[in-house]
This record gives sequence, structure tokens and C-alpha cells, in this order.
Amino acid sequence: MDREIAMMSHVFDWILVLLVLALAWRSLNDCDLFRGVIQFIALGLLLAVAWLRLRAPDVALAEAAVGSGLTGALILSALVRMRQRERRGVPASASSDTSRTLQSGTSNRSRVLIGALSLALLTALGWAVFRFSAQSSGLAVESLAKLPESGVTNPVTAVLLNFRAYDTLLEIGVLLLAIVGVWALRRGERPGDDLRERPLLMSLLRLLLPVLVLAAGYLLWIGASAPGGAFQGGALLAGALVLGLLAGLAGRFLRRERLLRTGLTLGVLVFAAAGLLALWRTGGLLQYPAGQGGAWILVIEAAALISIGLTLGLLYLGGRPEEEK
Amino acid sequence: MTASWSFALLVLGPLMAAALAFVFPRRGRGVALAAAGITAGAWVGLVREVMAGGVQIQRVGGWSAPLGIDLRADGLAVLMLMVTGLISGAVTLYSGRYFRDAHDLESAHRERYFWPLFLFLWAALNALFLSADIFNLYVTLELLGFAAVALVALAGNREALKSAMRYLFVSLAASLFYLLGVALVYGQCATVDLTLLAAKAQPGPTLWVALALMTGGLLAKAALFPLHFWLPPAHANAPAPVSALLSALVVKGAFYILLRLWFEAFHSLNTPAVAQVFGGLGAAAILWGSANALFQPRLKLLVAYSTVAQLGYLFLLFPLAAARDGGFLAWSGGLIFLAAHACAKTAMFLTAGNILHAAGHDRIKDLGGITHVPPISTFAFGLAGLSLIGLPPSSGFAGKWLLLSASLVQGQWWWVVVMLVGSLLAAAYVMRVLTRAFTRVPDATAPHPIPPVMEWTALAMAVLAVGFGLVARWPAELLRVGVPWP
Amino acid sequence: MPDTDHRLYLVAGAALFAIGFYSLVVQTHLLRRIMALNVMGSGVFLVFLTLADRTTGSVADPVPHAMVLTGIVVAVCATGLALALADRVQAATNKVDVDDGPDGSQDATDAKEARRG
Amino acid sequence: MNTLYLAAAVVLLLTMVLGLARVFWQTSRADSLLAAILFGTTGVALVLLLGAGLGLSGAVDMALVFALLAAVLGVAFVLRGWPDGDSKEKREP
Repeated sequence: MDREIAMMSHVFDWILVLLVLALAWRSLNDCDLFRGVIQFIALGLLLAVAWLRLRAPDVALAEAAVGSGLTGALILSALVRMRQRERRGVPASASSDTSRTLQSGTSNRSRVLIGALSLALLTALGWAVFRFSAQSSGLAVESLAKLPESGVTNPVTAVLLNFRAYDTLLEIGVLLLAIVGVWALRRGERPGDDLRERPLLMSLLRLLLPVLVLAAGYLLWIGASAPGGAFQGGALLAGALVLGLLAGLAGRFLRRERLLRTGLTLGVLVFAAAGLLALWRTGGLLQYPAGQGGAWILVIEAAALISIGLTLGLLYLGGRPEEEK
Repeated sequence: MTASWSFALLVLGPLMAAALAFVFPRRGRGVALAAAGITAGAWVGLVREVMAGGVQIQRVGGWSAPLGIDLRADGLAVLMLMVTGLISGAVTLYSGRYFRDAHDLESAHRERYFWPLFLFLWAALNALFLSADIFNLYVTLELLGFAAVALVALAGNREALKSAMRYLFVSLAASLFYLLGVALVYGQCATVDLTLLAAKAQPGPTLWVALALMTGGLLAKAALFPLHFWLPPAHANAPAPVSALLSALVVKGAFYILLRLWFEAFHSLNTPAVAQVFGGLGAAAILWGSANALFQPRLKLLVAYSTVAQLGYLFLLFPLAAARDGGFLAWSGGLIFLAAHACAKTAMFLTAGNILHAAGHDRIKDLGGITHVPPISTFAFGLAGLSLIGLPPSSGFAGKWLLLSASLVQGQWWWVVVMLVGSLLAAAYVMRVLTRAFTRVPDATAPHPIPPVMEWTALAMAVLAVGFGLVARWPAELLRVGVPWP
Repeated sequence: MPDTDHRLYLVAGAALFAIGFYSLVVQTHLLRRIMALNVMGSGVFLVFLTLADRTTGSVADPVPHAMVLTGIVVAVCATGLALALADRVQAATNKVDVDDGPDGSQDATDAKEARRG
Repeated sequence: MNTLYLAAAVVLLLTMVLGLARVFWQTSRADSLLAAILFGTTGVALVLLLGAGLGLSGAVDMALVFALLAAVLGVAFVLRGWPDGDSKEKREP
């Protein structure tokens, strides 16, 4: 029985890996860019399956929501925008002809050169990874030993919000920085259509939006003990926001600029303030008082959830919402 | 206890300030000034602890490595924090005027977004210099890269946008190379802590490849020849205070991590052959960058190519400091040179910004003809040039002198030749600007008068670039704290 | 999980990284290059997670999982920023690549060659 | 039983290969879009089977996320997804 399972999973592994590699290659080198993006989205989906296979359900959840879903939607809408501008714009220079992109750019000589370079890279990497021992516990033993002190029972959440919480604090900073950078760059389009003429879509949204928000809250809550957490929940919240934007439901919300900005920064500010408060109480930066880890983590995660959801959703908008005074 | 607060405030101060500057867009300058005050206080507290008690370590969250993240402040980190603080302070003063001067909508927009982005950059630099964890360093690198790219793009014109795009591609790809290296290191050693790695890392194929990946990524970020191609357009097209930050600080962040990797965590893999390769690339950068600087049509491009060249000197530290004999001479020389270059380059870019402001362009050959550059700016550029060339008593001289002595002590005379040729070329391109652009034309006046604060901050940085050399003994002493060899 | 063929996944991670790198350098369309960066990142994550899966116990090593989560969030932020910048570049230059640099970088000469050929 | 689940997962993966092959060879955009949506649906089943077959935790939650996100992507496709605005898509080589 066990041998059968082992064999079957080997077959599964091989097909999965080959499919992933084929999709990766095709998505980047397909002569039709739109088809490339579609394959890119499928690649993200398969990667999420691979993460599950590699016993990383937390990552798989995040990949399914962020890596495949949101990134795909972002790239797709950017493609649509670029094509629209191309058609509006000047009958442009040769290089904006996208159907030609397979041949465009680098000359054959440098293609060969870069190909050789990439193969050398692959060889070196292969050489390095073949040296790894088949078994290693990494820091699993240490993290499981300290898990009871962390305040949560999901080890990944413990690492993210307690053992290596400082990384996560800076990462929430990266999220905020990204949206600041995007807002500095451009103004977003007036989002959404009027959906009153699409009753079917409207009723789908009426069902989908609350479910998304509910699922986001569920993932946040369950993150303490099972796969899930602020990032995964935030991504779902972002999905809800994207739908709201597409359906033109979020217009009034987008005009409340101060509120929006406060929501975006909430994660960083609460997290940093918690770090300083902990420093004041216990003498260690981000060192939660003994026995209160769970509560502190929940507060921080709740604030982070809002900021993550808003940030990822507004990234889809692709720019600052309205003209600022 | 003081040290803990210093660590926390040096990172969280600018970070929270960045968030606040985003929520209150019109209070950006005030928030930045407050952040400057907080970080200055925190730095003073930290430097006292380090001078009194040696290397300071903060275990974030109360967990120690390998599970947790350690922050660490030794002499090198404190020196880098000081340079960052000084330059960020100067940029804060300068930018308060720079972005406000033209009262159109576009520049109001720019000012509004400059402050949060700038404060993010500052937070990222402070976090980078304090980190003792190679994965945490990855996160700080991404913060730094995003902020830098967004700041370049803030200029908004065609060339700036294109160079920002290229910069972003290089920066992201380089980060991924670095991160892949971190993955291999973790797989092999089961830790990402610099100190623990120093004990655990044994030469072997996996770590060789890992270190090569990380180094490759960091060299691209540090813009060492031949991976410098993205730097001149990005630095030349950014707004002047941003150029100053990029040239003075951002590229040095990557260099700093390289030092941490090769001299601390993976010192067992640092062989003389590797060191000579670094030195060779550095030498090539010196010659290539200086020669290119000579022929640039625009002042800011000239200063940017000069950065390519000056970065080369820093990499001479690898072959020179690795040796037992006179190693510390080279180590302190290289790092004093780094501080000197940071101040001088800030002064130069700020001056270039002033000239751009006054004349409306920075074409070197036309500058002398149409405008009269005020004496303060001329003086600032000249002083900074003095340090860049390495004439006594500037700090550039002090740094070069130590590097020269180290190479003579170790009999590596070829670096001496490179440094001397580099200095001559530097003299040539500085003189080219001074003689052609700053010649007085009797009747010419600047079409736009330069706000005094912008001139005086540039001058202050230039004075610092020279004056720092007079007290070079103090940083050398500071660098002794926690130096990677006895 | 001991029965997983780790070398297969590790080599696949390396291959993803190499494919992404090749396409990043060879392709010129900004969107393709942004996708290429994402593929490179996925390669890194695959290596990380495979290495974490080598534990003998019932759960994998959670530390790399946390690191990859961080990496995924950073990647989507990078994508968002890059797309906004790419859009501005297209609006300013009417082109969807950044190839003919005025500074005469290596890219530029290659692009010119390709245009001639 | 577990073997059966895994075998089913392998079969699903093979259908994805087929769908992918269809995308590779000369399809219109509408076809590739349909293939992607098929992938999303297959993904939900694949994740559930894999989770059951190997006893992995979190598979059910992940299937939920897949299903929800597939709906979001579907709506996004419909409202914003057509790069050329019309459905009369010429076949491309």
C-alpha cells in the first residue's frame, strides 16, 4: 500500500514539475502576450498545488490568493490598459507592435549568449542543490520547542508574528511603500462600470462579496491554530475590494481620502506601536509580555489584515483614487 | 536599556514618520524634521553605549538567533548610521526648499510624495545597517530598492521614468539572486544569523554557489563595474536631493552587506584570489568611470560617472584588508573614504541641483556663458572636488592615504598605480567643471536666484567632506569596536 | 515528507529561476519582463520550500514558510509598483519597452542590431 | 483508498496537460480563457484529492480560496479582461 502511494506520488510529482516548467517557459515566451498572461495565471495555480504537496499549506493559501489570483488580475488589467492606449495612440514605432514581440529585442547572438549564461547558472545551481542532504530538520525542532511560549499553535504564524516578527513589521512597511510609490506615479482610472444593466453579475456579487469578507475573517481567526493568517485573509479582502471597484460600488469610499490613508497605514502604525509598547513593558523590542502573546498577535494581525486588504485591492486600481486638493 | 531604545527608534522612528507623512501629506517636512531629531538622539545614545561597552546586540522579540533576529551595532554600523543621519538631515533641510520653489501643481505633488518615500528610504538604511540576519537584510534591501526607484521616478520626465524602470528591473532581479543565495545558505547551515554563520560556514560547493549568487546580486546593486550600467542615467535624472541620497547612501548599503558577508559570515571562504578579483573590478571601475566622467556633456551625468569611479576605491578594500599585515589600515581607510565620498557627493549633487535651479539646465559647456554661479556654490563644488581628488587635508585624502599605505606595506604596488591614475583623472574632471562652468562672466546673473538654505546645506556637506579628514582618528578608533579580526 | 523526491523539486526550482532570468534579459516587453521576475521568484520559493520539506517529523520546517510568505507579499508589491511604472513609461514614450537608452547602454546597441536585422 | 485519491489527482493533472496542449496549439483567446477557467475548477478538485490522498492539512481551506478567487478572476475577466474589446478574435499563428 505504502509503496503504491509512493509510486503514485512520484508520478504526480513528475507530471506536476514538467507542467510547471512548460507553463513557465510558455508564459514568458508565447508569441501572444494575452495567452502568455493566461498561462502565467495557470502557473500560479499549479505552484499553489506544489506548495501544498511540499507541506506548506500556509504558503499555498497565500499563493492561491496572492500569487496566482491577484498578480494575474494585476497583470491582465495592465495589459488591457496598455493595449487600449496603443490603439488610441500614435500608430507607433515598430517596437510597440506587440504581435511581433517574439522576434523583437535582442539579436540572435546575444540570445545565444544569454542562453548559455542561463544554462551555466542552471548547472551551477543544480550542482549546488544535488549536494543537499536528504534530511535536515532546519529550525523545525527549535520552533516547535518554543511554540508553547509564542501564544499561537500554528508554527508559521508563530514565526511570522513572534519569532521573526521584525521581518513581518518591515514587510508591512514594504506593502505601504508600494502603494505610496504607485500613488506617486499615477492616478488610477475611474473604476468600474454601472452594473445595473448586468443583473446576473450583480446578483453574483451580492453573494460573493459577503462570502469573501467572511472567509477573510475566518482565515485571520483560524491562522492562530491552522493554516491561514493576516496575509491570506488580507488577500481575500483585497479580492472583495477589487470586485467592489469593478462593480463601481466603492466610488464613495474612494473619495474619503484621509480615511483611506489611515487604513493603509494602520498595519505599520499598530505593529510599530506594539513593538515600542512591548519594549516599554518588557525591555525587549517586540517582546510580548509573558502569556499575552496570543492577544498581542491577534490585535496586530487584525490591523495588518485591514492594511493588507486595502493595499492589495488598491494596487489593482493602479494609482491614486481622485484628484487631491 | 538605552541601547534597546536606540535600536528601536533608529528603525521605527523614520518608519512611523513615513507612515505619518503619508497620512498628513502637508506636514511632510515637519515630520521629517522630527524624525531627524529622534534618530539623532537615538544615535548619540547608541554611540555612547558602543564606545563604553563594545558591540551592542538586541534580540528582537526576546528570542535569540537562530530562531529570532538579532540586531547588532558595532563600530562599522555606528559609522554608517552617522553618515546616513548627516546626509539625511542635510537632504531634509535642502528639500524643504527644493520642492517648494516652483509653485505649480506638479511640484506640489512631488513634494507631497517625496517625504514619505524619503523617510522610507531612511528607515530602510538604518534597518540595513543594524541587521545581523541575512534574510532580514533581504527585506531591508527591498524596502531600500522600492523607495529608491519611486524617488527616481518622482522626477516624472521621460528619461527619469525609463531609467527608473531599468533600475527597478536590475534591483528586483538582484534581490532575487540574493534571496536564492539565502535559501541555499539556510538549507546548508540552518541559520541566517551572521554570527552563527561565521562559526558554521565551511567551504563547499553549496556555499560557494550561494555566496556567488548573493555577491552577484549585491554587486549589481552596488553598481560595481561592469554592472554599473543602470547607475548613471538613474542618478543623473532623479531630482537633485534624491541623486544625493542614491549616490551617497543607497549603493553603499549593498557594499556594506558585501563586507558583512565576506569579512564576517563567510570569512572562511574569502581567499586571496577572490579578493584580487574584487580589487580588479574596483580598479576597472576607477579607470572606466573616471574616463567616462571626463566626457560627459551634463554636470549631473559627470557627477554620476564619478560615483561609478569612486565606488571602485571601496572595492580595493577587499584585497587590502584581507591581509593580516596592515589589514586594519586598509579597512579604516576604505571606510573613511566611504564617508568622505558620501559627504562630497552629496555636496556635489546638491550644488548641481542649485545650478540646475539657477540656469534651468546643466550642460557643462553652456553654463559659464549664460549664468553667474554664486561664489558659495562654486566654493562648495571646489571643496567637494578637493575631497574627491584626495588632496590634503580632506577626508578623501585621509582615506586614500591609508589605502595607499596598506598597499605599500603589503607590496601590492599595482593598486597604488591605479589610485594615482584615478586621482589624476578626478582632478581633470573636477577642473573641467570648475574652469568651464564656473567662470565668471561679468554681466551674467542667474535667471533664478538660489534660495540661501540650498546653498548653505551644500556648502556644509562640502566642509564636512574636508573637515572629517582632520578628525579621521576618531572614526578609526570607532571602527576598532567589533572589527572582524583581532 | 521522506518519500518526496526533493532533488526533482530542487532542480525544478533552479530551472524556474534560470527560465525567468533568461526571459527577463531576452524579452523586451515590459509586461513579459515583469512576469519573468515573478517566475524567478517562484523558483526561489520552490527551492526554499523543498528544503523546508526535508524534516523527518510530521510537519515541515516553518521558518522558510514564513520567509516565503514574506517573499510572496514582496513580489506582489514589486509587481504592482512595476506595472504602474511601466504604464507611465508607455504614456511618456509610446513604447512598451525601455530599450534604446540615450546613454548608449549595451541593451541599446543590441536593440538596434535587432531592428536592422 | 488513498491510492485511489492520488490516482484521481494524477488523472486530473493529465486533463490539465490536455487543456494546456490546447492552449499551446493555435487557439483563439476565448479558448485560452476557457482553458484557464477550467484550470481553476480542476484546481479545486485537485487540491481536495491531494489533501485527502496524502493527509495534508489545510487542503479544504485552500480549495475554498481557490473557488472564491476563481470567481473573482472570472468577474474580472468579464468586466476588464478583453484586451481588444470585441470577441471577434482572429486566430493567431
